[in-house]
Amino acid sequence: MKITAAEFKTFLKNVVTMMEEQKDYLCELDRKLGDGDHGVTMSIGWQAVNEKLDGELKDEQDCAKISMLAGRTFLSAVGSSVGPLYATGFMRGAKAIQGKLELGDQELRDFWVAFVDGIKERGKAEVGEKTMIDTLQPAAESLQTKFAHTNDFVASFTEAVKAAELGMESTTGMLSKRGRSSRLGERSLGTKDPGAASSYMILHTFLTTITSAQTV
Amino acid sequence: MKITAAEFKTFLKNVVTMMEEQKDYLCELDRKLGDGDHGVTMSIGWQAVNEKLDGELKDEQDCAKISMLAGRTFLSAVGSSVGPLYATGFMRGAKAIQGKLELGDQELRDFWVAFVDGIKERGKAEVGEKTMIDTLQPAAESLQTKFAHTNDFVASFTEAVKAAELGMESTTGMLSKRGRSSRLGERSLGTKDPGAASSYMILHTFLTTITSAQTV
Amino acid sequence: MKKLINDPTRVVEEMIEGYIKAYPKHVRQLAENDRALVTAKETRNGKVGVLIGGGSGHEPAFIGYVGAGMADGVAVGNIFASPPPDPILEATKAIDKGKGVIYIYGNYAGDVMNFGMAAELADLESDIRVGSVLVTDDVASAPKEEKQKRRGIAGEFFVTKAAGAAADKGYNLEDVVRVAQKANDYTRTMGVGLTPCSLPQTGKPSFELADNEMEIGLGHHGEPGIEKGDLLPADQVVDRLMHDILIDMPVESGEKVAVLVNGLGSTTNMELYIMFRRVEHILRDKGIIIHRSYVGSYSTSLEMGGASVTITRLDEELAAFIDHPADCPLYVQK
Amino acid sequence: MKKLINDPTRVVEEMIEGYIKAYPKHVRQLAENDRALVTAKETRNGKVGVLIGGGSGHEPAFIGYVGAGMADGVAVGNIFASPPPDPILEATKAIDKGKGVIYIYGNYAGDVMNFGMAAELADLESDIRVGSVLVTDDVASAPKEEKQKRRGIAGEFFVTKAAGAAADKGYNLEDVVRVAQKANDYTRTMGVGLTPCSLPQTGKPSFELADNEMEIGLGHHGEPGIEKGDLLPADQVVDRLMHDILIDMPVESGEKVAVLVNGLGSTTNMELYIMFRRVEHILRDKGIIIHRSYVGSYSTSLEMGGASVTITRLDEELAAFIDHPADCPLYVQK
Ligand SMILES: Nc1ncnc2c1ncn2[C@@H]1O[C@H](COP(=O)(O)OP(=O)(O)O)[C@@H](O)[C@H]1O
Ligand SMILES: Nc1ncnc2c1ncn2[C@@H]1O[C@H](COP(=O)(O)OP(=O)(O)O)[C@@H](O)[C@H]1O
Ligand SMILES: [Mg+2]
Ligand SMILES: [Mg+2]
Ligand SMILES: [Mg+2]
Ligand SMILES: [Mg+2]
Repeated sequence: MKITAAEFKTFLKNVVTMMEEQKDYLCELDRKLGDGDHGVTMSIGWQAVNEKLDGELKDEQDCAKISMLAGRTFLSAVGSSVGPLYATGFMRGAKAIQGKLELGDQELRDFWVAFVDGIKERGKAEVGEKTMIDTLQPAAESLQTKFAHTNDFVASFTEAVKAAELGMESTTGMLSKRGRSSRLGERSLGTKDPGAASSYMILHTFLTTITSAQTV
Repeated sequence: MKITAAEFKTFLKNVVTMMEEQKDYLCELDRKLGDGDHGVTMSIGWQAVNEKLDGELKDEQDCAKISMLAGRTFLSAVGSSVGPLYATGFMRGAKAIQGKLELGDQELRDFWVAFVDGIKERGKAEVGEKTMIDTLQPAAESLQTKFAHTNDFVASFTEAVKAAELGMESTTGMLSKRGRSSRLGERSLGTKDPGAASSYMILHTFLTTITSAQTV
Repeated sequence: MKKLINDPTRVVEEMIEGYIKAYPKHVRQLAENDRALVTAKETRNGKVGVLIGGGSGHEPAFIGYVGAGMADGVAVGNIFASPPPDPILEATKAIDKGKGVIYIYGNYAGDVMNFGMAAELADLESDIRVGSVLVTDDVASAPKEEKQKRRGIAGEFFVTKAAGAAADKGYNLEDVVRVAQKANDYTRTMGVGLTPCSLPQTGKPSFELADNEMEIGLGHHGEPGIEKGDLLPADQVVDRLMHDILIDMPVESGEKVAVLVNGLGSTTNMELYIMFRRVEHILRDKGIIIHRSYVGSYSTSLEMGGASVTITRLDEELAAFIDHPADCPLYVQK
Repeated sequence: MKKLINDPTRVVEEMIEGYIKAYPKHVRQLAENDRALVTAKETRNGKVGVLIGGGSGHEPAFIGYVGAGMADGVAVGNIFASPPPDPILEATKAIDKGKGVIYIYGNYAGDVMNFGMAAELADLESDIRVGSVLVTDDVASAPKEEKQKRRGIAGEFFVTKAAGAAADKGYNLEDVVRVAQKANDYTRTMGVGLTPCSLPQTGKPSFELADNEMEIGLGHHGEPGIEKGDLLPADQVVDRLMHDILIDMPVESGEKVAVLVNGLGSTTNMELYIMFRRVEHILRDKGIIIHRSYVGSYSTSLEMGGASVTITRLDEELAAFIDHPADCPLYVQK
């Protein structure tokens, strides 16, 4: 498969739309566990990215530059916890695909592995601490394993999104160890982590974008 | 008829009890027209009077001294608008019955006429301005007229309380001109003035106290 | 409504106790009357004494404004109720240094009667000269022709500031009264309420408003305002308040003013700065110069939600007094 | 919940605009980044720069504490969200006078990452030395053995005060960091929530509590606390808070402390003084000396109802810094 810069931008646009729809739901999760703003933060960040997509990035054909600016824009717009986390993801992903006008299977794999590694490094969270890492790490692991056997990105990423979903769901039963919710103790049980949810949504949106792009 | 100091104190005690019962109602009226505290203020003031009745005034046999200290105590405890008003009433009333150990018809008439005159002088309100004067002035006028013909305090005061009730009721339809509610304009229509209500209650309590005292 | 209190009948006593203990170097309670507080530093000999006061529930007003450059004493009433004459009189005696005392208080029936009685007693019993200035800054509370009927709200801060500075500079009683009266004449306030407060003893809200309503021109005890209206965006609310203020007291381009955007209790600083921003736009457009700004909760109504805007015109004399330093427990200016 | 705002997505911008216009002699906005504010008076040459910041919604913290004797600059985030590295970095460059800059901020994942990235960039890009002190005063947020995991709440005021005074006295970066770290080590806070706040953009309450409930040990962004309990009288609430604080940080008879009773937004001064009164009783009973008291809304959570108590132990050095004068738009001390 091949992804063009236009398709990469479609992915980002789809995330923008999706975050607007999921904003209230993400705030609701964060109200139970944290300070209730996760949806607002994601919305502010992605709206800023959207402005760049419609402006500076309108004619940009370099996927790496698009991802880099998306990351930097997101960070400058929101700060917060997820600013540095997602921004690092997109910026590290960008570095992994530097200079690429189109992304083939290998580049796409490298992008997402670097994306997840960057977030892990920035936040220093481990699986089981009730964060977005519970979504992202199983996804990256599944992607790497499957891709090593098949070299087929779409098939591997489809598996990765399934692993991400399981990971996300698993946070419901976890005691929080990181971020605001870590002070809740027992009271953190029973609610899904908002960052685990938003990161699943991003992965899932990428999958639907490239699969619908492929059928075109 | 004759009122002893003990009966005068019973009257004050009855007002104490009655104000506790009417506290919420008086606050409710004041919430609509003013700052919602008239019941609280009356309660604080009369509780302070009650303490004196149980203490310093326990063995006091001089009606004037009782009334004077009741007025001064009420004032020191509440301030507010009604502090100076009711306090002046009781203190001027006291002056009218100076040195009296028992109050006959004439003294009782003089007491209440002085009571109302004192309040009028202090507050400078006129009938029709939606204040306690709308209760008190008709009462005092009726008392004076009837007493001039009959020299019978109980009969005259019974009439006076009826006039007071009519006066109090008339405030419902009035535009306020004095005190906090005067800023309301049209919105002051339809609610009874709290001070008109509390002053009616005081007069009415005096009537029931002396009539039940009489039958004993 | 929920409150962090103990016995509702003792909130004022307990507040005063806490306040005195928090600022022992600034204020003390008089032995003669526990509702009379005066500056711990003793009023300077030969200085006119400045006495303020009124009901409780407006904190930081009035207790917070006793200190250098402001008031020398304060008489503390029950919640939303004028203090009786006793504490006023005792504070008067404590702060009079032979040059007389000025009473500054809001124009409410209760305060007029109680401060009036105290002034009479101060003269008769103690031969103390008392001058009184009644604050009447609330535009919404009576038409312009009847300014003397208007009630006093947040603008009392500026009147106290001017009188406090004048007294501190050694003005005599007549002049302190003249300055305070001028400050009052040059001051207009108008407010808006969003959510009610409740008295500790009743727990009942002072008024009721739907979620999309606001009360325009309300009093600072939760007295109903002049009208209910739809809740509008902050800029439109400020436009309305400023319009009514400037119609009532025209200010020329090039004139200096002091501005106070006052929160009524539960309104956040964030909202107050958003409102101030609009006040600044309006004044700048008219060429009016903001000499000094005050934004915050200077005079509250317990936990009421809402805000008021106060504008004071400043001539040379008043401008200097507004800039005069002050050192009170709840208001310090360098 | 009702708010006096315009566009909910622009509240922070409009607040900053109003704030800057209200205090033009005190603070200015950097041309490089509109979320970076610095002292208008320019940091003194040779002085260590003090930089504070965090999410908005805590006003007067943090914007109100830029000024002489306190911070030189502040980075302003969205509501309850750490600022990104850009404004932190720009403010750092503006206030560095060759002697380095100290970052003081609350220990939250977001702040740690954003301030951490900014510190790295300041070093790499601009060769500015940065020292960081993370405030961890909230007793309720982690057990004693994990103090480094605790979040920062109202106690940040004292840490900023100590660092600001040390920098003002000419201490070098290492010493300012040492002082700030000591102030943090000597500071404990615990809070209680009664009513929630709501973000302007969602309008939804941050938590739900029944009319007879309170949230003990809640965070100052409306994060749920450690437990819900029955709403108790103020004295019992204070007893609980003080108990937890003094178990965590024993204070000996004869030691000096600074006290802060902080309102979270809609809690009245009256309630705070009632609470302070009880704090004073408890400390007096233990022979602990209150060196200085602060009672008011120093660090809020929008319009949340509730309060916190902060105790800072004072050695000679810290006592002198607490007494050091300050002149900020929202906090002045003589
Ligand atoms: N150290 C970390 N590593 C990975 N994810 C984290 C970390 N800290 C917080 N998060 C994620 O951030 C989410 C909260 O994001 P958000 O509400 O936007 O930020 P904030 O906590 O600053 O309000 C959490 O649900 C969690 O998934
Ligand atoms: N000048 C006046 N003359 C007579 N009665 C007055 C006057 N001003 C106010 N009142 C009475 O006082 C009542 C209000 O009392 P209260 O609520 O206790 O005092 P406040 O208005 O100080 O809160 C009014 O209902 C009115 O009857
Ligand atoms: Mg959050
Ligand atoms: Mg009343
Ligand atoms: Mg009242
Ligand atoms: Mg947040």
